[in-house]
Amino acid sequence: MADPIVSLRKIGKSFPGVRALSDVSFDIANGELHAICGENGAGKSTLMKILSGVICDYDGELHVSGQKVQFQGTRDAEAASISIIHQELNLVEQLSVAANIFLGRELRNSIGLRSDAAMESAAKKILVELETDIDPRALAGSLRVGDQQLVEIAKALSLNSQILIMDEPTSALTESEVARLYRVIAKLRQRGATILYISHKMDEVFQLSNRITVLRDGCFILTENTSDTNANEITKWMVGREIESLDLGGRSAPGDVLLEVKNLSMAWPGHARGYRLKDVSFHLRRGEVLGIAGLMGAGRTELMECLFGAAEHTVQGTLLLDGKPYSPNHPKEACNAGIGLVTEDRKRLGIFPAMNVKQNISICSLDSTLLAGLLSSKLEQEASSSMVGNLQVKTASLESAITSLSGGNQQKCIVGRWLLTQPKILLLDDPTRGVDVGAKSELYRLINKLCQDGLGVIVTSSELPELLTLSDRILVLSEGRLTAEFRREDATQEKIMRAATQ
Amino acid sequence: MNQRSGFLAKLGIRPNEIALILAIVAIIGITLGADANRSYWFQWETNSIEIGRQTALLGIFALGAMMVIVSGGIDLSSGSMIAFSGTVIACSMIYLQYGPLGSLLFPVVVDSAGKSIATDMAHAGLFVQSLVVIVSIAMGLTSGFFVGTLHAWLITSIRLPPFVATLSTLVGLRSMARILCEYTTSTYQNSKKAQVNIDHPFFTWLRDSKHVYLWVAVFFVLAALTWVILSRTVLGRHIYALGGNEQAAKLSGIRTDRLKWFAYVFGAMTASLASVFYLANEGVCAPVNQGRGHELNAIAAAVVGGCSLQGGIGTVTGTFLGALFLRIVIDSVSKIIKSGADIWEGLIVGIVVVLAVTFSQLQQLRGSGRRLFPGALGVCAIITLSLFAALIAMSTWGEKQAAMTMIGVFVVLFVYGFTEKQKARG
Amino acid sequence: MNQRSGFLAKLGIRPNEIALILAIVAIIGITLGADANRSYWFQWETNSIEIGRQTALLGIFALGAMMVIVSGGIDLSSGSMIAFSGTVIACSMIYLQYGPLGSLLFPVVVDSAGKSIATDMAHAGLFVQSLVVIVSIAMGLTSGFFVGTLHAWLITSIRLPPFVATLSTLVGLRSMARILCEYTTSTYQNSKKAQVNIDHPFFTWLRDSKHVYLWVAVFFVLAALTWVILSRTVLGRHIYALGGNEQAAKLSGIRTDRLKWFAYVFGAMTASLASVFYLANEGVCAPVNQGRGHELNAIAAAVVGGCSLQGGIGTVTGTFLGALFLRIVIDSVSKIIKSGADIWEGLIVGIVVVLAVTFSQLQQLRGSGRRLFPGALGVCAIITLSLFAALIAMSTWGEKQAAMTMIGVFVVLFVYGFTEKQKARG
Amino acid sequence: SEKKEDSTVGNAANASSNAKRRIVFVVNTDDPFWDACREGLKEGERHFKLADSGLSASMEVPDGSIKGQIDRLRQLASQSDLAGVALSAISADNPSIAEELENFQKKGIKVITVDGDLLRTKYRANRKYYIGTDNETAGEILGKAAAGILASRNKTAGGYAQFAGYTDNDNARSRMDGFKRGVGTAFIEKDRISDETDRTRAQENVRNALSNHPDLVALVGIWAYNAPAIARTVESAGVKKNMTVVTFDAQEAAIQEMEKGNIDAMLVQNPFDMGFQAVRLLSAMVLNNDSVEKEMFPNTGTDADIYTTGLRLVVPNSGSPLKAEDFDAKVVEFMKLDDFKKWLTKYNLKSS
Ligand SMILES: Nc1ncnc2c1ncn2[C@@H]1O[C@H](COP(=O)(O)OP(=O)(O)OP(=O)(O)O)[C@@H](O)[C@H]1O
Ligand SMILES: Nc1ncnc2c1ncn2[C@@H]1O[C@H](COP(=O)(O)OP(=O)(O)OP(=O)(O)O)[C@@H](O)[C@H]1O
Ligand SMILES: [Mg+2]
Ligand SMILES: [Mg+2]
Repeated sequence: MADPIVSLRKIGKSFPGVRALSDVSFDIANGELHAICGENGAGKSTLMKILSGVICDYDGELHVSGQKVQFQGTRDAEAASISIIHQELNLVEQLSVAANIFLGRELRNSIGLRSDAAMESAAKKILVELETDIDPRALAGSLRVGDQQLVEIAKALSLNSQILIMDEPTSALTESEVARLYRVIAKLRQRGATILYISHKMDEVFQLSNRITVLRDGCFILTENTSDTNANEITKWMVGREIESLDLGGRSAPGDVLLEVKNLSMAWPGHARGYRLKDVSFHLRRGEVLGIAGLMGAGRTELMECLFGAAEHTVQGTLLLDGKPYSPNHPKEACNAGIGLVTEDRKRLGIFPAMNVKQNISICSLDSTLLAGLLSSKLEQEASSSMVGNLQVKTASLESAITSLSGGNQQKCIVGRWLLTQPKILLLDDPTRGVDVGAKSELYRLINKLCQDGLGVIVTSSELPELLTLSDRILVLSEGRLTAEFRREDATQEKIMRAATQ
Repeated sequence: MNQRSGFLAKLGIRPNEIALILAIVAIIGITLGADANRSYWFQWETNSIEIGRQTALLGIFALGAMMVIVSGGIDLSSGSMIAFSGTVIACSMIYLQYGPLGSLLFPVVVDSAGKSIATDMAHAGLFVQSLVVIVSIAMGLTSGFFVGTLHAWLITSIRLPPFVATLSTLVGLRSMARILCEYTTSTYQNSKKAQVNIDHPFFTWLRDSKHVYLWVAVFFVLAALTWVILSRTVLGRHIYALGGNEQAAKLSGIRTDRLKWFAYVFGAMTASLASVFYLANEGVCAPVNQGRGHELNAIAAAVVGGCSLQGGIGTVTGTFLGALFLRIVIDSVSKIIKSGADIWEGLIVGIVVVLAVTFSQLQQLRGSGRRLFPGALGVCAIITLSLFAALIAMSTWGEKQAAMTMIGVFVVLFVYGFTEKQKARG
Repeated sequence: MNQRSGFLAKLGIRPNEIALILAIVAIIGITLGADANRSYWFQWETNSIEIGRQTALLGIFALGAMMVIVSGGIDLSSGSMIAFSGTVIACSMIYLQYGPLGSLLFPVVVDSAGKSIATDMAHAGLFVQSLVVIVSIAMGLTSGFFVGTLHAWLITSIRLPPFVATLSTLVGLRSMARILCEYTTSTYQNSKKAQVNIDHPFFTWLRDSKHVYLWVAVFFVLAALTWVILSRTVLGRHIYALGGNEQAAKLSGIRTDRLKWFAYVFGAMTASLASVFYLANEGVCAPVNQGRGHELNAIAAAVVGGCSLQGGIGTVTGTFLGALFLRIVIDSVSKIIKSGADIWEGLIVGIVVVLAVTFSQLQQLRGSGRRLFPGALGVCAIITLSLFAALIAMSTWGEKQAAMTMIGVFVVLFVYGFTEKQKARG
Repeated sequence: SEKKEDSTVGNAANASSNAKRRIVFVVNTDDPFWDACREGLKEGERHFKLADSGLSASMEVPDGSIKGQIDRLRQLASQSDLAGVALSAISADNPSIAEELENFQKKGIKVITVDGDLLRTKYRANRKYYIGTDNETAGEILGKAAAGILASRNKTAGGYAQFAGYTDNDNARSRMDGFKRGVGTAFIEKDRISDETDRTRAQENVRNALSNHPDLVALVGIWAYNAPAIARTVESAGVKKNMTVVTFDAQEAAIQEMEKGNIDAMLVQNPFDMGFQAVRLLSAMVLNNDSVEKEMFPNTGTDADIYTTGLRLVVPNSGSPLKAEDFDAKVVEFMKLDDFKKWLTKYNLKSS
């Protein structure tokens, strides 16, 4: 193997309470695509933050193309031709797409003033390369999660650096967009760029990477040539135990109708299409998992929000819950009616950063922790610890800050939050985004169990295989319209994609 | 200390609160030392009465400010609210006495000399007196409720930023109070007045330093109540959630609008409760400048007590200690600097607030391993600090000393900054 | 209107700015109609001069406030900064005249009558005069630089929330100014003074209404400069980014600390620039209450001009119009309500600020099909509004009219709320 | 040294070092008016050798709100080295202030009022003596002066406006009422405008008054800083020739404006003397030598407890229609500007 372009030597990093990394040492060869796998909280992002100069105080040494480096900030890293796509979105919503792409590296004109025109055209080029039609002048805030993610990617590409780090770049992308990204990656590698790629999606990892490095609990486990290994082996290394293959069969036949949706529509003022949802009708049975497929922007989130009474526009159509009419105007009413929603955008809509793990889990079910009208910390403790147990959340303690948990573990806390409310219907909007394999299978099993207890579950996902394993029926949305419905037996990825794009 | 903090932590007392307690003790100690006539020792009674009075006066609506801040908002209007509610109370009393009802409550009687006189407040029966007071104070509190509602409505329905909404009531309410005052006096006492004297026996009684314990009691009860709400009820937990992440709170099925309503009403009503004591304390209702700027003291108390203006963080204990701390500092300044203390007060309060807040987050500062005087900004900061030190020294001792101070401070800080830099390097 | 806005949009003028322009025109129209002696018409010259003077006075440091707000911070200290910098200027002038250098600059000369007198400022040569003024103003601006640095340091290195940092300077600087003033006067004019009279010919010249064009010119130049910085330079772009999402800005390798430094220094220095005109305008340096509370006017101007206190949003044009708007409103109030206008001013400013900000976001309000008077809060809000309307009506016309107003407003709003509710249902 | 003495903490230091007993003068707000008074205080302290009898005199300057003055009194009450208090009451009939003074007396601390008295009908007993001038008479005199000037400019009717920090503050109100009486019913009071002591506002107010009431013939400055505010605005509006400007107190700026001919008459109190006499009286009361009290308060009856410090009516050096003989010399001293300035320089004062 050629001498490595990046080599990590005994890298260690600890945050108050947690040791995120300890003596991680491995090499990254020039021009390879190096995948890094690990459970939530394994330390992947932390390592990448170190490598890209976001975290500057750490133990150990970092060598880039031969010589030792000690980055004082992201600028230094960029100078060393390292750029990163962060796991969490980091855009300035008030600024245009172009402005975001060139933030910190603005182009100047002859007399040293900023030249927006130049930046816009340059941005346009990159976006075209990404095969999207995002308008460089559009405000970043007006884009959807998916498009925002693409802007992040464009931003990283615009540096066209030698070493590109991608921390779960596809977590918010749908198949078609992922496919585009692959093509871009291919181009980059022709240019001879080195790519570090983090993902929880095994198929991606195996499709793209030359070599795979596995981290567990902040420790280096091993580096393997992709060709010499397989998914099960890697997951085994990640989790540190066998994951018995999921068989979600043996689920009792769906019961009577729980939720009935009759031509639900939602207006969308000031947009060509005019609506976000149009005449969507379906039903959900007790003990059934209803999957909703669709491209990014198909309106899955909106649909969920309508059912949860959180829609920001007026909604037409009728909903029947247990045969009774049900028109929620506020999430509270949805909760009372026994519906829970695990939101899509964890960072923005999920966690309470100022609260600890316990409080984050118990927030929705406080009424059940009352003693004589007052909160009982004991009951609260019990409730949340039970969830932390069931979902195997990796946390120092119930009192540690939620922000100190890794993305995936935060997600588990939020699922737990809703399970505590013992809902009749659980709406999961992309629940496994950024959740590791182990946790995923736990979630699957959990969902399964819930259904057996007669819960109705509606789940969206950016991963079709997930939907196919999970759901009894799959609805397909396309541009806010319901275009197809499949039973699990006769659903295939091809059929679904066709319906989603018609 | 660690041991203690561990123990106190069990009582739910946070490190910055311990810091405050220590600071308070320290200041009392210093004052005892520096005050030539040891009045904290020889006149501890009068002193504690005065500090108690002042702390209650500030603390009551500081609690309100804290509630609003924790819910993720800010209330700039409490100073004007005090003036407004005070005016409402005063005007209701005038109305009850001189308005249409007056003749009923205060009948014209015939005195010993046989000539008929109208009974005035002082000579009215206890029943009438208390009736008047109760009704008027009720009116004041009601006005608080409505102003709070207005805030909540402007913020939730009109979507004004809290700063803007309460900024406009800050200017609006005071002028409203003046209008009301002039109207009532000119209509019912047929002489337009910008101030109304409060000679009602109840307020006189309340003002008497023998009854200050009542002020403190009210403050304590309110504090206890607030504490229960915030740390033992669902409502309180939801308010923390609201302050922490509003959208998430809404999507967790929390009625955020109602919470805001509660928070702002609480803020405004504590202000109107405070106004009762302001009236008693000053014996006058002066819409023009009563409580003017005091909202900042309240916010300062809350912040010194550890509230985060981002919302979601803050405790009753902290706010309580914050208010006490500020009052004691102000008092001790006037004890130590015997005459002309007033021109120093602001400066010292300012410095003390900075120190308090800094101290409360010393851990994070240490932890973050960031430099205190980084780069060019650091150098300029050092120069700034030495200049201000010099300015203070100059006006205390004179110019030579000032020069020396400046050089001294500069050298010390510069050396510190330098070593710090070396550390960062190595 | 749409057409126009389309056209103006090309000029980079935003809808809320158009709204402001229209509002300004409207108010002028109303004043022309309501003001019995049509002074806007017959005395348009004096009026425009005065409005120009006032707008410049406010606008200069409103621009600073805007810069700080856009960068995601807030500066509560500008009022005190004006007093402090003013004091620094005044004290430097005293020092140069009566201090050790005095004898050089102001030699003792022999007058016609043959007896020797010390030249005073008025009789000193133009060179000396301008030297004194330039040096002093330079000192003032420098003090602004240092205070700004202090703010930036407290916020970036000590990690104080901007609100707290500038709150402490709000109280601290004023008292510092008083100390400095008393020290300088008592040392160099051996009589302790609470304020210093500004009799320097330059300031007298500047005060003259014939030279107000200069004030306006300075304001315009500063505005133009700020505009270039914010919308044509990288620095400006970074400031918007900082205000919009600090985290993202950091991760893009932007030196956020330096940006904050710039923003706060800009804020403080505009305040000290304003202080020059304050001195000229009031002809005295009065640390006790010069510019007291004016920081709020500046912030109000910025907010009315469309700045978001969350940061990242705000324009020079907006702030400019905001300042002009506020000044014109205040002026027209006093034109329309002939006598006793002062008690109404606050109320009207408050209402106007609310309306302006509401108007600027009418689109969003419409768009989101949210109700204006939802549920219990809505009902209480309606009651509140009718009560306040009644209060105003009462003090303008009397009690019967008040009752009618109250009922009227209540019915109207209630009906509106009801229909709204029906719409939301259907 | 001299300067040392003056600087704030200077006497803070020597107050605390050798535990003196203090005579404290609590004023209403920080205003140049009190600079002269402070000088008088210092002069008195020197002249009556307070140091020898273990006394010191100092001035307390609250923030101008009623609460400010009350708090300051309470703070003093909680200090044990207090011998005497002189107070310029910010509000004459404020019960809290009255009670605090009562408490002082109960503790055996000597209490007098200076410049601003308590409501004599109600709180006469709450202070022993009053030193100062009756604001109402002062106002009346200025009113007479104004009437005289107006007459000389053959203005027989018209309106006037009065400007003050707070139009309902006691000294402001009595001055205004006094003026109203003095100037007579021929002239109508158009407006009383308050500026909350904000000088920018003060100037605006004058401007607005001018444009709102075209029939104004006279402007009255009630508080010290209103004088320059009026004078300058009148000058820049170019209406000086048909506008009569009369003001209270003589700020540095006001004096200059009178020199420029922008002010027609100033009614000047004597804060310096107030300070001086306050020290004299209080020290005497503390060291209970009655001779001084007898000397200062010879007469008996209703005004047995009032010592009037001089009033001065200052007019421009030339061209003033007013004559000394028009005014009762016992009540007010008629002065040309130059004589007045001489007097100021004698005590190295800038303002009065
Ligand atoms: N800012 C922080 N403060 C405290 N602890 C942190 C912080 N960031 C990360 N951690 C901890 O470091 C560990 C590694 O976090 P990291 O985000 O690197 O995990 P990850 O592998 O990226 O997980 P995921 O796949 O969910 O993104 C986790 O245990 C997390 O709790
Ligand atoms: N913030 C936004 N501003 C403008 N349009 C939006 C916004 N968010 C969503 N949309 C539009 O609403 C529709 C639904 O978007 P949304 O992202 O909710 O779809 P989705 O199916 O939930 O996609 P995903 O859940 O994968 O992000 C899309 O057509 C999108 O263009
Ligand atoms: Mg990660
Ligand atoms: Mg979605």
